[in-house]
Amino acid sequence: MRYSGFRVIAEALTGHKGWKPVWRDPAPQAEYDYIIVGGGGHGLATAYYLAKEFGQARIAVLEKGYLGGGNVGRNTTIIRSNYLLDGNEPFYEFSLKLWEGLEQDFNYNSMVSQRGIINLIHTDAQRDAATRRGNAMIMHGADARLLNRDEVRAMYPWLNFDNARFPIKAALMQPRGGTVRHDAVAWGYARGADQRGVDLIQNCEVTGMRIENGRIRGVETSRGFIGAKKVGVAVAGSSSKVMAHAGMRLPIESHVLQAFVSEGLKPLIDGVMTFGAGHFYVSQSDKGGLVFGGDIDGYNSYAQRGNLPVIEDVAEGGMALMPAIGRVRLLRTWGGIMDMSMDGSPIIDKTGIEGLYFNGGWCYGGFKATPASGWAFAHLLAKDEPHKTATAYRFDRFLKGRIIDEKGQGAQPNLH
Amino acid sequence: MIIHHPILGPRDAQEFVYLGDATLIDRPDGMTAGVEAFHDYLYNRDNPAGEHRELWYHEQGDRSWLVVTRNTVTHEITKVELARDVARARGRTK
Amino acid sequence: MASLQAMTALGAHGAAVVEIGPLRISERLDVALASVAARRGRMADLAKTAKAAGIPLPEPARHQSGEPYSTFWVAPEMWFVEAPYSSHELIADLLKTALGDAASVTEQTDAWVVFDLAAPNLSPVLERLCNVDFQVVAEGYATRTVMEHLGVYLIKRGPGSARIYGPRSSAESLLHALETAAAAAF
Amino acid sequence: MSQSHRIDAKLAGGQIDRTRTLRFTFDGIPYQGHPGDTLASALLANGVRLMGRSFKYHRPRGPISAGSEEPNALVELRTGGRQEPNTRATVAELYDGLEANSQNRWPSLRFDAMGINDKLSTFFAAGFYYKTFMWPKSFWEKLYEPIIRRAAGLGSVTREEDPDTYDKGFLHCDLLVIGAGPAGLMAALTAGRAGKRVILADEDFRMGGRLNAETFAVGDSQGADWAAVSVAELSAMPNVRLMTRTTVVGAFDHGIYSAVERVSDHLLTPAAGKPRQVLWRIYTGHAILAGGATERPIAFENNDRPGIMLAGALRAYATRWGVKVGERIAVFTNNDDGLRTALDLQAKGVDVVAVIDSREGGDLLPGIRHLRGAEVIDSTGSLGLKSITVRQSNGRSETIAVDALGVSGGWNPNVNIHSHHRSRPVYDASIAAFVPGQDGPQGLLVAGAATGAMSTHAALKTGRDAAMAALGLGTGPDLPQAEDAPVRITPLWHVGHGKGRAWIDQQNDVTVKDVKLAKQENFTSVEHLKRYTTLGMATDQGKTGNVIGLAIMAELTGRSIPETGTTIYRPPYTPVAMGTLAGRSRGKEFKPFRLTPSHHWAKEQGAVFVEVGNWLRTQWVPKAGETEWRQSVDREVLATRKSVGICDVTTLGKIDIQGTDAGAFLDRVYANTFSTLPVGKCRYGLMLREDGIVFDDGTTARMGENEYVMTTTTANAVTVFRHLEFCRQCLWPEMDVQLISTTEAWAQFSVAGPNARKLLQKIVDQDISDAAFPYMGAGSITVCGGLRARLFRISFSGELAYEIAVPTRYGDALLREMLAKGAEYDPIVYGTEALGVMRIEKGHVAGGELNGQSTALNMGLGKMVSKKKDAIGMVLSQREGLTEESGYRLVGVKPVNPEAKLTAGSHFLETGAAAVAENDGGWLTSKVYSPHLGCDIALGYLKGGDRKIGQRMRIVNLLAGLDTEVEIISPHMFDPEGERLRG
Repeated sequence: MRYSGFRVIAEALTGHKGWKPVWRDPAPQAEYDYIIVGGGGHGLATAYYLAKEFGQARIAVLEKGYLGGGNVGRNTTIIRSNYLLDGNEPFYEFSLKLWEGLEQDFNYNSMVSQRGIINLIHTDAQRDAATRRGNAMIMHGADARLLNRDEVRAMYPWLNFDNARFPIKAALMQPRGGTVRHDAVAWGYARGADQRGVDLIQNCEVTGMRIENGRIRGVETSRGFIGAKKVGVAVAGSSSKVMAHAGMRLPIESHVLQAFVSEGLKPLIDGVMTFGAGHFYVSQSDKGGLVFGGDIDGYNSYAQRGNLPVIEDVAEGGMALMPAIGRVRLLRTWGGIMDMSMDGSPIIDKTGIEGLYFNGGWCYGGFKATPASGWAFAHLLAKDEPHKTATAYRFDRFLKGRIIDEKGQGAQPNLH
Repeated sequence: MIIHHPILGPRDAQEFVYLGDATLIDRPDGMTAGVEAFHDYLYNRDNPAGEHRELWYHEQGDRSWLVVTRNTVTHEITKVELARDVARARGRTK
Repeated sequence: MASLQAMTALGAHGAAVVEIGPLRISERLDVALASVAARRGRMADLAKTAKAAGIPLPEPARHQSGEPYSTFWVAPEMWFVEAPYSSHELIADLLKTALGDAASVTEQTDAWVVFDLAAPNLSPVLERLCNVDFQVVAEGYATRTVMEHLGVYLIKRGPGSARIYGPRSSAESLLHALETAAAAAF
Repeated sequence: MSQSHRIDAKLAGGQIDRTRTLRFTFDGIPYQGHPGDTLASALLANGVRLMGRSFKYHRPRGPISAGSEEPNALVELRTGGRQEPNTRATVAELYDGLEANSQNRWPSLRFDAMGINDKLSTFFAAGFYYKTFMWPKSFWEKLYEPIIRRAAGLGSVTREEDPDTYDKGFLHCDLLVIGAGPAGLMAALTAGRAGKRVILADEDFRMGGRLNAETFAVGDSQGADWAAVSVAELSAMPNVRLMTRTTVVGAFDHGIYSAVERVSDHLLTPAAGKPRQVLWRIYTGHAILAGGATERPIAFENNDRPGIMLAGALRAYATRWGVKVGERIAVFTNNDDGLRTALDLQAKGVDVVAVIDSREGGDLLPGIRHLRGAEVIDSTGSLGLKSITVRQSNGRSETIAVDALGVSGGWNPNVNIHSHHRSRPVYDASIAAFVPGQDGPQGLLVAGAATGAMSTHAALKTGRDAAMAALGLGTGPDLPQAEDAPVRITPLWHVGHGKGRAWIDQQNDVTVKDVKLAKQENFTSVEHLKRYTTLGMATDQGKTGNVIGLAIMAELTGRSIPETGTTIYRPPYTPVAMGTLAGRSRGKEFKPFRLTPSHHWAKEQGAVFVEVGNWLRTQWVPKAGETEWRQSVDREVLATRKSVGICDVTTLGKIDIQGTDAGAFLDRVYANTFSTLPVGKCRYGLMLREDGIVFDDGTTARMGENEYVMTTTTANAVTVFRHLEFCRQCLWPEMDVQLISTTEAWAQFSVAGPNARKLLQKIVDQDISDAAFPYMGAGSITVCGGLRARLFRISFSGELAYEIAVPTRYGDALLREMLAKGAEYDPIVYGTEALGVMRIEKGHVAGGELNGQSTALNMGLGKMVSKKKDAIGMVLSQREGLTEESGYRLVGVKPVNPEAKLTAGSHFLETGAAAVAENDGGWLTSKVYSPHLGCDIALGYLKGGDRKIGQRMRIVNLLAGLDTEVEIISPHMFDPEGERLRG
């Protein structure tokens, strides 16, 4: 069924009787050509593009819980392509371009809203780094602007300009950055994949992998063995657990990242903003809540919850930047598990096991990467070749010293 | 979180800086081991969901490096040792 | 001995004294300080020479007073030794001579600003500043802790008496934190 | 008509002080109330039922509760910088002069233009926006979303800074008791009498919990009086801390809880020096959750009109506040507790016209019209309830005129805090509600109604028993006599009838229809239900609505309620002000300042300061007549190179390294060798991370056989020290090495320029001629007639230069002394800008080059990495990706046209090459104006740069539209042979 304004009106006038399920609940078949492990954003996008762009059939997505229950449903909804390094920027720009046509492509309004993102600058060194980055972005075909203090002030006059410990000096802006209604991304991809015959199988946890003479044969699940020619794993937050079924150790640590939303407020912040002198980034949802976050808690964790020090640290950053929100109330906090890679950049690659493919290590970057990650992973699965924007995301880059370290923090995941 | 420091007793985890898996103690010898050994040492992790031995530094305390055994699912801490003792026990010398 | 005039951590030429309600904050300029760390495997030797020189080496998290030397534990086999500045400005040299090659000694006097806190009950102000159960810990308890993002040493000298060693360069920020906490507490 | 709805004191005195009057305004209209009132109780006392509008349909709303679960009665409290949005009128404590305004309405609360949404509601079904607004593509940001954003949101935020302050603190106890109702009080009494350290916290401004809202007895006194006596006993115990107005909002690992104390919210403004609120981190041995239970409504059509309330709330307003919400009141219930409401109200002279009891059979209440097997199916009254339609057991409908209706669908235990570690509540059919499950937070017990034990006796008993269990007490106090009525309930979640809307989540306007649509579209998991319909995502977090929603979903899917499951509560329990979480870390106090020894001198001179981490460093020192910063910086550079300049370098990290293995240790942590360094000499050291990337650099001096002093960059002082401790304790524990930071113990100045030695010789007591103190010499000296000091002959500027250090307290005086004694050489003090100019002229790497992404090879320092020894980073620095000839190399850059300007961060391009990534040659890391070369100069990382010296290229800054022809030169742009610094 196709969604449209006319359909909404027609259904409204006939008591909404005609709306169909957005996806089926099929029973798993004995075998598929492709099994995608993980029914989060990346897994659903991979299945969608495999079916739509690469003409593949007999595809299943196995999700241990409910569709979109992973990080796609627990993030701060920001999209951007303001990366520095050659290994990253083409990929994230590809992703942003896919976002720009996504809703029309899968006929679901996920509220892709390009209201702009600014990274605030507080020191000359930050300005130099932003200049380097902004130029790299433009050279890769993205958009970037350097705003001076007055331009930032004109945008948000109520930020702390006059009593700041670390004064705002400028900002790097990407006008095409913005936010997306995160759940709707998962639902849109799920609906699109389902319509193209992909079996979306919920409450189906992968408990093992059947590997014979170095080749994948299928996966053991809580709903029995399911055969497959190729298996793609996209399970942010569980990468090490799932790949351990194939005997692999990964250059990844799992950490908890907390996110926060305030009570609903009349419009205050139009775009997305990141504080450059503390750990705080913020936007305002269409419902009116301030959606914000900061650093990961910093220790290995699979508990989808965080601790108080980071909550305080984020609030301190928020108040230092926006002294007017002292009486705005934090409504809810939650935690997502980030698979933090050793250089802060992701992996989309084959493995030592024929027919087994891996997609993970997204650190904070997972949500904005969803469309390109799905496309590039589908490309790798279908063609056994990396997509041209994802050639750097290899396992062996650590061995060869071709690390993609945007922050320059080295092999310490909790610093990326 | 609360870390029961072997010398100082219960201390708030806020006083500590986290490094990562305690296998970082097992640094290969640079004169004999090559790139592969160092690559595995520095980059690859078990990253278990469950018991994890990890390094914490008491920066706002007595500057001891500790090896903390903590469950990454429940955050329960079952053992805390001085990293120096662990390193010695693993035969690290000059 | 030197012709130069000393400046305090607060940028003055005399010790600061601040009173907020029942609390009295006194800056101390008359404390010489040095770190003493046992060389590896030389703890027994150090204990001997320290005893001979009348330098206490208290247990972890403890401060022990003496004449002229008082000491508090800062790290495994490492202590901070206090002495009167007037007589022990060269405290590091004096300790090196006294302790020989069993210890590594480093002057710390000017790395810190020292505030003595006095009030009938210090808990109401300290509970707003640091995660130390001041009411419960024993006299002579010495610990490193954090106050408003600053790493400090806190020594309990009595239910209403404490000494704080704070980073010298942040003396003004630390004093400000003590003052605002006191105003809120009392 | 002032307080027209206050019940006669003789019938219901309530816990208000009727002898005192408080004045307040709502939407500008003046009203009166009494101490002990909340804003809601005072407004109801004045006959005001309409207090807000709903989020989506802008339906007129009044309070449904008397507590923090309130979804409807949200107001903007206070004005100016203190204006706070979304404050619950039901918990806002009344004070004299209180100003409140309604929100999310225009032009007025009674007439709200957005009320049109209610008429169009059929078009606004759950998730409708996911299905439209997609064409034309560009209209989303331009048209649809701006309209949606303007309409959305609840209260509005001030743009002014919050004038109030906030504190944080730490508390410690053996037992934290959360909630001071009968269970909490009994737990606190048990622990307190046993001498344990107890903290008893309650969100209310009066302890007692439901006892304050009930009429039955505890022991031989009224429940509220028993509570008051118990509180009095507890307050006399030195080991017990009573915290009213304190909400425990979060449970964290290992017995740590966060609590918000509202110190001043019941005052017009906080007292001088006092915070508005305090965030307490409470460190507990054990905790007991005695948070009671929250009543839930029954969904029926138009069940959201002002005047329709939870039955227990009607009872609370009458008993605690002496307020009758209406003149003619009915009660709709599926359980016995609803009957208690009817009886209590009747006893207070309120006209209870009917009790609509959905349960068949059973006894009838005496003296009240008690309809069994009946249901309320609809209501009328746009701005306030006028009548209800009742369907009786015989199927006949009847309209009853009432202006207030109490609804009781049963009580939900407040499991919230118990779920903060993701423990799932379990369904207890006997009370038709979820109770705490297993694996709650370590050390947290639950007591009273929060466990589903709903009677007063059960509350007292479980409270005592929990305290005994938590603290391992053998005995506890005897329990006072109290009612022990069983829970009698027949679940009824919604009244199935007709086409109208029956509300589940009143704030977000989620109705039974929306749940049905979610089911129809296969959003059947509770998480999908929540996310698709927004059920439970409003400011009340679904405290009254969630269970109804999932019960209806269970009904629709044919699954049981346990199978359907529930979403879990997340912190905080109730919303927390951002200011409270930030505490004092705001404005200039966001981070502490670090001041250099020369700060006060520089301030006298009107120096300009710059933030370097937490340090404030002198950036330049303007002289009279200098109007533009470059004038000052150029002068400082020229004067230094011509004669002598002084710069405060105290911020560089200093680490004292001693022990018989100190030299060998340094060989391991530095890429180059230090064990061979003679005593009395210093050497430049390069420190790598294990991954082979440059970590830090600095000079390290050997002060004695077993004693070195290491300097680090300002930025890395802390991380280098941490790293050295890691190496010392974890990698090579058998080495004899001791470390201590001395960064702040010494005031250190760089003295640079041709006359540096001449000036210093006037300060230093001993001979520092080139012979006596050669290049790279280091040692302890004395100055000014005996003051201990340290001297290092090192240069960052390329000049003959020294760094001299004295005990910090003498730093200010030493600077003044050097300026005075050296006056004949016209010494100047230079700041970080001139420092940068001179180091870049000289080609020394610093911040821009030490970016955590560059190797020694990139910096042209590849030879410093010794392969003859095992040092951190040596092996991995040899990986192929880090050693390519075509990799980045440090180069110097100057514009072909000396007038042309360069910008750091610009990228290299070959002449004629298009500005696209494939042609990107690298970037400028640092740029300054060199007064000596008379043009901008820069350092940069250029691919294969070492082979491009002398070539011409372009550097482009696409952000500024700059495209400049430059010459690639050696990074050593000034005195490359280094004659000056050896002079």
